[in-house]
This record gives sequence, C-alpha cells and structure tokens, in this order.
Amino acid sequence: MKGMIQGLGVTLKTMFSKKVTYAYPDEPLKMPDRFRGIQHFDPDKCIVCNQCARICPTQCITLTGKPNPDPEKKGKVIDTYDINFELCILCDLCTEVCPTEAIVMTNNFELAAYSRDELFKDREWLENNNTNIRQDNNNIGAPQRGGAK
Amino acid sequence: MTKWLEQPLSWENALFFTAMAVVFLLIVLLYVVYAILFERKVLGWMQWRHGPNRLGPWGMFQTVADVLKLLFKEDTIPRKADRALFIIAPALCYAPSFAVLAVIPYTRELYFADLNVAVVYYAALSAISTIAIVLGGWASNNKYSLLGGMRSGAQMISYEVPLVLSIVGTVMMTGSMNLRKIVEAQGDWFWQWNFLPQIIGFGVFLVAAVSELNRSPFDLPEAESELVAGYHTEYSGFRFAFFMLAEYVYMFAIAGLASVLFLGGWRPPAPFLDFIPGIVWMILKMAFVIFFLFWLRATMPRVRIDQLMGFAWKVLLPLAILNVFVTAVGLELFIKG
Amino acid sequence: MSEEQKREESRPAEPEAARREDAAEARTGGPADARVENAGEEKRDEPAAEGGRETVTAREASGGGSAGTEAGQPAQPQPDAASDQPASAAGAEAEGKAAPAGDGDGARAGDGADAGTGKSGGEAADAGKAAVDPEREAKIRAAQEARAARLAAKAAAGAAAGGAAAGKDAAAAEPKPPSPKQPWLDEAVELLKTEVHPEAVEEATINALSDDMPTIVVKAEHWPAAAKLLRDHEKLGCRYLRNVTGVDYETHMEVVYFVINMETKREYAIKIRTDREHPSVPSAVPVWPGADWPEREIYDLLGIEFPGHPNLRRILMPDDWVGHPLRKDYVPLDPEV
Amino acid sequence: MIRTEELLLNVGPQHPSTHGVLRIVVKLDGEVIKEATPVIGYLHRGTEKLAESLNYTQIIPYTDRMDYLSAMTNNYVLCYAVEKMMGIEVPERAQFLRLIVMELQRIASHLVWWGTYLLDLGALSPFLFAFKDREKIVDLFNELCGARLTYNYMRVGGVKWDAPPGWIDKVRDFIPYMEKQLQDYDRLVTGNEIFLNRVKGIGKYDAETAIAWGLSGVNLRCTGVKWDLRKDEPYCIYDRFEFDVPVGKNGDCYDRYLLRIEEIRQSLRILKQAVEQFPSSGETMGKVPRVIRPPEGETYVRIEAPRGELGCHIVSKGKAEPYRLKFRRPSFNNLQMLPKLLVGETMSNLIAILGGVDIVLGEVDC
Repeated sequence: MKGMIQGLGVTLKTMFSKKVTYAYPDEPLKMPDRFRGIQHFDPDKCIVCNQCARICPTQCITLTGKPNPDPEKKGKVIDTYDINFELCILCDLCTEVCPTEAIVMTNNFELAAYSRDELFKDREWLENNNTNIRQDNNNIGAPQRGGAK
Repeated sequence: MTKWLEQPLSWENALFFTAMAVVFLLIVLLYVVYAILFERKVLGWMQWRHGPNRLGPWGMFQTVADVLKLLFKEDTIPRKADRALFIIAPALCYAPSFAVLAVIPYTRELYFADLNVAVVYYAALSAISTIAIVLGGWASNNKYSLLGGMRSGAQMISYEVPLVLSIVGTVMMTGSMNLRKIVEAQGDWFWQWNFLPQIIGFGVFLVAAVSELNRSPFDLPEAESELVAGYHTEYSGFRFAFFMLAEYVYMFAIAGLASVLFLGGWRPPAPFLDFIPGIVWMILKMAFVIFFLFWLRATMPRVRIDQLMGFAWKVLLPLAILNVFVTAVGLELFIKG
Repeated sequence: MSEEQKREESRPAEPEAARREDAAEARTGGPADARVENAGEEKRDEPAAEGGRETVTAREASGGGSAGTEAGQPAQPQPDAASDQPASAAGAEAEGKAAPAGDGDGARAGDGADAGTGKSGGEAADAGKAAVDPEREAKIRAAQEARAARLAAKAAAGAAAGGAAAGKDAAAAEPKPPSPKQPWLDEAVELLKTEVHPEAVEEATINALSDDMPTIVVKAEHWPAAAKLLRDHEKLGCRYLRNVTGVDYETHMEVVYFVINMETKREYAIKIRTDREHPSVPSAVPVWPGADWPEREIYDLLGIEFPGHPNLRRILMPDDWVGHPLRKDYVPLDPEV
Repeated sequence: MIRTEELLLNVGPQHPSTHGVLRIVVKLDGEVIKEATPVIGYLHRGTEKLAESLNYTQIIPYTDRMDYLSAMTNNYVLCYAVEKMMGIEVPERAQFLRLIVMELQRIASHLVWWGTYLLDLGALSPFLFAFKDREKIVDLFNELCGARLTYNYMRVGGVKWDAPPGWIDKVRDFIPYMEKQLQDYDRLVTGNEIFLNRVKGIGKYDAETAIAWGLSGVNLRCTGVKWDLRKDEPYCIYDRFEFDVPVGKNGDCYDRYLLRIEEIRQSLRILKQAVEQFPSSGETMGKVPRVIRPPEGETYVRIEAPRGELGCHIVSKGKAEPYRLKFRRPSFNNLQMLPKLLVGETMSNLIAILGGVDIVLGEVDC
C-alpha cells in the first residue's frame, strides 16, 4: 500500500508544478544554431563541382552547370539545382563537402506539403529560403580542409 | 419534492415529473461533458502538460467538439456482426446508468424517488450494464472484443458482491436502506460521518466501485495495450459515445452513493457551516470522489486478470464480511450496552 | 586543384551523347557476371585515379580487373603502362555496359554513375571523351604513368605504414612479435586435429586487423563435431556464440562464426567455406541454440542452406520472395532504386 | 461435450505495445498462450545491401536509422571498426566527446524504454515523465550536432562538431537534475504493489539458457552473468572511469527493470567523471586520408549498446565501399528467445515480457 500512496504523492506534486510543454504552433520553436533544417542555396558561390551530388547518400541532389556567360572568366556557373525533399534525410553531408559553402543549412524545418511535387525544391526556391541561416557550417569535408574528394 | 411525491398521481404532476427528469438529464449530460474535459485536464496537469486548451478558453468546448464529431462520424456495423444485438448493446448499457440516478438524495428535499430499498435497486440496475457490455463484445464478431467482453463480465460480477457487502455495514448502523435516512443518521461533525466507523467498508467500497466502473487499475476490458480496445473496438460514431456516456454517468452515480453513504451527503462538515446550502456540500464531496478516480487513473498500472479475480474473492470479500462482523460487535457493545 | 577540376568538369556536357549511343550498341549479353561486376568496379576506380588523386589500391584493382584474376587474391605489383591501353579500352566498354539498367551488382555501381553519385559519373564521361579525342589521350596516359611510378614507390614503403599491410599477413606477422593469442590458436588447431579429424582445419591465421582474432577455417563436413568440441572442451569452453556472418566472395561463399569463452575471454572466428552453386553449411543450432535466427537470416539473404536447422524459413523477406538479395549477382526487382 | 478451439490471434504489426512493426502470431487457448511465432521483416530496409555501394561517410546516416533510439552507439560501432582496420588514432577530445554522447544516449534510450514499458503495463503518467527528461538530453544533442534523433555526428577518425561554448556545463547541470528525477521515478513506480506483482517472477530464465541463446546486455546480466563489454572488452576510453556493472539474481522482468534503472545511475556516474576530466582544448578529428579505404581483410568489433552487444563485421577489399558489412544487432538475438518464454503465459504477461526484453524493430529488421 505504501508504494501506491507514494506514487499518488508524486502525481499530486506534479499537478501543482510548472508545466514543461511549449505552445509550438502559436510561438515558433527557436532552434539552436547548428540545427539541420532545409538547405539554403547561394548560386553565385557555387562552382558546380558536383561534390554535393556525389556525397549525398540518397542521391537527391541533381544539378546542371553551363559555361560561364562572360567570356574572360573560366569555369562554370550553376544553371539548375534542385533537391528532392522526398528523399533528402537532412544529413548535412552536402554542406560538409561544399568547398565554397554555397549550400548551407537553415534552422527552419517546416516541410509539410499537400502534394509530392511541392517537395521538389528548385534553385530559386532554395535561394530565397534565406531566413535564420546557420552561421557555423564546419564543412570539414571540403577539399581545402582535407575532406574526401 | 416531498410534497409532490405524496400527492396522488394526476396529469399535471406527472407532467411536472417528466419536466424535472428532462432537466436532470440535461444537467447530467452537462456534467458528463465537463467531467470528460476535467479528467483530461487533471491527467494533463499530473503529467507536466496542460491538457486540452485549444478549443475555447481552457479547452471548454473540447468535449462538445468531440461529441459533435461522434455525431457526424459514420457508425459502421461490421458485416458479419449480429446486427440486432450490436444496436441494442449501447442503449442497454446507458439506460440503467441514468435510471440509477433517481434514487440518490442530493439535498434534504431534492430527490427523485424515496425508495426504502435504494441500495438493492442500485445493485440490480448496474448488473444490466454488465450484460450490455458482454453483449457488445460478442455482437461485434471480433476476437479482441470477445476477449474484452468475457473479461468485463467476469470482473463486474466478481466485484458486485464486495460492493454490496461493504454497504451492509452502513445499513446496519442506520437501520434502514433508505438513503435519505442514512444521511440523516450521520452526525453534524465530519468525524461523526459513516466513513470513520466504517473505514474498512469505505475502503472496500471504493476499490470495488473503481473496478465496477472498469476504471484505472482494473480497466481490463478496454486494456488498450493488450486487447487494442476491448469490447468497443468495433463501435464507432454515436454508439461508441453511448458507452463513454454510460461510464461517466456511472461515475456520477458512484460518487453520489459514496458521498451519501460514507461522507454525510448534504451535511456540512461542521454545524456552524450550515448557512451554505446542502447542494454545495454534496457537489463538493462528489467532485472529490471523482477527482480521486482521475488521480488513480494517472498513477496506477493495470492489474492482471487473474490477480483481479483473486483480489476480489480472496481479499475484498473477506474484508467486507469482517466489516459486517465488526459493525455488529460494535453496535452490540456501544449502542445497545 | 580546382582549375584541374574545372578542366575535367568542362567535358561532361558533350560526351553525354557519346555515352548514350555507346550504351545502345554495347548492350551485349555481358560475359560472366563477375567480369561485368569487376569491370564496373574497376571503372569506378580507374577514373578515381585519373581524377588526379593518387590512391594505393586503384592501380591494383584496375590491373586485377583487366587481367581477370581472382578478385579475392591480392593483386601483386602492377603491370607497367602497357596494361594501361587495355585498361582504358576496357574502361570505355565497361562504362558503356554500366549504363544498361538491371545488370547485376555492376548495375548498382552503374546506377551510381548514372544518377550522378557523380564522382565516377563525371570521370566515366571523361573516359568516354578520351576515346573520342586522341590528343587528350596522350596527356592522360602521361599522368597515369607518373602516378604508377609514384604508386610503386609508395607500395614498397607501404608495409611499415601498417595501414597498407593489406592481405599479406604472413609477411607482416614476422617482423612483429608473434601475437599473444598465437598459443590459443595453436592449441585449438591441435585439439581440432586430434579430436575431430586430421584435416578438419584448412587454414589457421591471426587476423591482425581485428585485435589478433585467431581465425580457423574448418571443413564443412567436420563442422558439427568441431562445434561441439569448441563448446564442451574444458580448455576451449566457448559457450557464447556472439555473431554469425555470411559473406559472398563471388568465387565462394563463407559463413563466419564468432565464439567466445566468457571466463577466459578466449575468442575464435571459425570460417566455413562452400561453393556458390548450392552452398550448404551444417547448422550450429544443435550446439548453440542462439544460431537459430542468424542462420535463418543468412539463408534468407544469401541462400546458404543449413541442414540440421529446426525450421529454415525466410525471416526478413516475404515468404514468396524470389532470389537472395545480398548475393553479388542478385538482380534487384526495380533497378532505379 | 463442449468443443473448445484454439484462437489464433495476431498481435501486431500495428499494435500499441509491440515497440514497432513486430507481429506475433499467438495460438490462444482461452487466455493461455499455447504457441507464439514472431514474424519480423516489416521494417527491413536492406541497409547491408545499400552499404555495399556507399562509401563509409555515406553509411553513417544509415546507421542512425538502425536502432533509432540509440543512434550514437550505431555511429560509433561503424567508425570504431574502420578506425581499427586503418589504425587511425582518435584524438583525446574526440574520445571524450564520443563517450559523453554515448552515455547520454544510453540514458535517453533507457528513459524511452522505461516510459513505454510502464505504458504497456497501463500506467499513463510515467511515459510523460520519461519524455520530459529525455527532452533535456535531446536538446543537448540538438545543440551539439543539429539533430534530435538521427545525429550523423561521428566520422571515421573523430567527431564532426566540437562542443559549443557552455555545452559541457549544461551536461554538468543535467546530472544532479536527473538523479533527482530518478528518485521521483522510484517513488512513482518501483514501490507500486500493482506494478510489482505484474512484473515479479514473469519471463524467468537462467544463466545457462541466456548464454546458450546468445542474449546480451541487460537480458544477460539479469541472470547473474557479469558480462559488460565496457568492462570486459574496454573500448573508447571506458577503462579510465570506474563504474560498476549491476547484475541481477533471478532473471525475471523485475530484475531487468531494476538493472536498467541502475544502469542509468551508473551512466550518470561515468558522465560526472567524464565531465570533470574533459580536456579543455584539442583536436576533434584525427589524421584521416582523403578517401577512407580500409586495407583488405575483415574485422569484427563490438560495443555495449543500451540493448546489448552491438557488433560490426566489415569485410573490405581495399576499396572505398565495404565489400560486406554485417551488424550484430542485439535486439535481433534477444528476440529469438521470446517464443520459448511465452509458452504458457497469459496475454498481459506477453506484453510485460515483450516490454522487458526491450527490442527496437528498426534494429531487429536492419
């Protein structure tokens, strides 16, 4: 009988103590800086090195580059860049290997959609998903920081 | 109500009684709506969270929304179910629970029937609900509900006995089975109420009542983790609401009985407090008993079926009989001697 | 580094067309699967070498691939640049073959190339380009020769680095002091020879990569007796079977049992080899009941029969599944996964 | 004569208390179970087949999803195997971070087990208590590596993220907080008589059967066998901390319950020492070659995951992808003993025993 009464005591004590739940839909949830949310893409930094597409475990990044429009500059400029968020597992490997931090994680995570094709985010959508971008990207995988080719 | 009851039956006082019954039904439905909300809020508070608070201020319209939802939901009848029994079961379960409320005296004058066999009346009617639950379990032609129905049948029957036996002590003390007389026989000060001399009876009554309601430590029939949902697995829509309604109205009845039999009904805990009308005290005591049921539900794990049975016959029954014996000896020594 | 990358990247657009029509006419039935699979892999590495990063094993793998030697047998020092010609030719043809869907594990690698796991994809296009653009080829071959030279030097120095000890256990073990677990190994081999059967043991080595785990290769038909001995002999007493793994080495299948004696922490890895056509290893369930499900999993995923197993059924795959997924030559149901 | 038939009942795969998509076909005679055959494979994602065409950094996110309640230990076992094959030296600070993170993960995993086990037995509140405290650990992980469940935190040769400023102090304050909560748990549940006779003497087996069936973790230690890989085959830097391995006596559900609660206390003890000796500065990534290519050969490493001995057997052909990658999953081996335990038990005992064994279906099906 003693155990039961102790148990009742604990629940009664909890009844009067401060609640721990937060009202998520009303107040937006503040995530720590390193939180891996939906990616933000900055096309001018991208050198079309294909690293992110190569490292992605679920192969959900598809990108195509085109030769640089103004003649004197060498190299390529990104043309289309889309991530298929049906497959993306937000594992942050793409931002890890990107040498120029063109692809960066943001802190917002609302990805609910009514139809599957809304989950194909194209370049321009990723570009203006620029709210609360992550500061510290720590791309240890990037070539200049000894990352894997 | 006394003078209305003494008059010979005539058209207008029959009409008056039906009106009173309808008003009382609405009050009880209102009670059920806010008891469900109160239970979910209390459970929430006891689990570090707020409970429903999105519909209306503090979630007031939550249960109203649930009831409306159940109204609009399509209540399906499984194809191979026994249609007639499937339809009757919820009604058969709800009707006795409302009939039982007539016999409980809420204040000195406010009561609906002044039976001198009130206790037996209660026991008889609540047995009909047991049959309805077993019927529901069998009729929905689903393994899980069959198991749930069997279990609840066995549980109800084996807990009916200690429930009634625990009341015998009080009845012996007051010498009558009429609930109004039992309340009047209790003293003015709260320690003169029946629960102190009848402490064993009160304990056995509470445990048996919790099991009679199929609630927390004894909620075998709708043990979610084992039988998915017990006897009302196949019920949906308003038929399911009937089963829920029956459970909460029985809780109302048990709370009423407990406060009348053991906690001094409408009597104030101390004589100088009697300027507050009796109905307030009655409501307070019933609220306390109902809160205790919620409190148990938040804390206790479920008892296993064989332990449940063993507990009824091997522990509660002997205790109840012991209580009767002790009361008899007590009466003999103190009152008569 | 990045400008070279640009150079290499600038070419993928044009060869796209070249590669597609390659794929069409190169859709041969494909010689022995192993060949395709080897070529697929070898293609993956050859471009990796070309990508300007020197890697230890890339040369070995491509040398091994084109010479069609045992994949398992560690490739000896590489043939000189002469083999380069067939390698790049094989590269082009293989890369063509990699494009067709649904062609064995190679396809898996090929899909990798197509769907732009990129690295090999980018290089594959590059190799295709070399076939079309002769003056580029000279520059690539020069780069490869330089790399081969550097590689040979590195391989020679490799032994000391430990990491590159690769398969040559025996050579590496001499310079190091005989590992502390050597006596355990000899003792077990001794016991197996005397108690079970003179040639029960095919091979006995110390696996340097896994904390000098004594590894014994036992013949399949002596395995039940050896298992009983391992468990019951008071010196060995390995009563705890910790893991059972099935490995498909393309030339043969292998089941590895890891057993340990908890008190003396004496641990063995027992390997049993069977051929690929109808692989069968006597079950260890009579000795260690714990082998029941792991063996069923190996049967389900690799198709190795376990005579003596109480109920050998599929465990992970649906019962009507065709084929064994973990085999190297397994044709996946829908290739574009 | 009344002819009674046996009732064939499907417990699962969609069932509130099978901890995932496990289906048990139970042959019932009344309430007593005659025969139970578990059916698994509903969550089989073919991780081992996928791993054969991914390089090692890409496999790590897949290991998170194997035992989704203790992703850190899965990450660790893969990195540990590759590091052992390539002989990579993991720097001091990374070792400490890995140890702290794994012990926090063990506490979080035991909390989830505690909450759901009590929910199976009918008590509603403990589940919320457990998740309230687990939320604190998950927030710590969220600050450290950016995710709440699938962390993808460890890399071959070290860890990806260094501890943010103030993180270690948060871990330090978590320890006394958790100890206080454990007293609440004991008062709420451990003494409760209804809980005791629901759990005492149920699902009993002795040390001999446990060893023969290859059980590991708490399921093995509850029978009195003192076998904890953190002590018997020390890995990471476990040998620097002293903690004791709780061992049960009579191998029933109640012993398993007590052991897991005791293990939470021991983990807190380790954490306390680890936070004290935490190096103030240092590298978090060891010297790792550009492309990770373990030398040809095979290795089998094993660690003590919250559910038992988690092993990783890699066969490598010297390429960037493993030739064959096999995980020895503790829940898979612990589950195969279930049919033996269930014969003759009642339905509610089935739920109590299944909860006591603490399996996670993501790991069983892998």
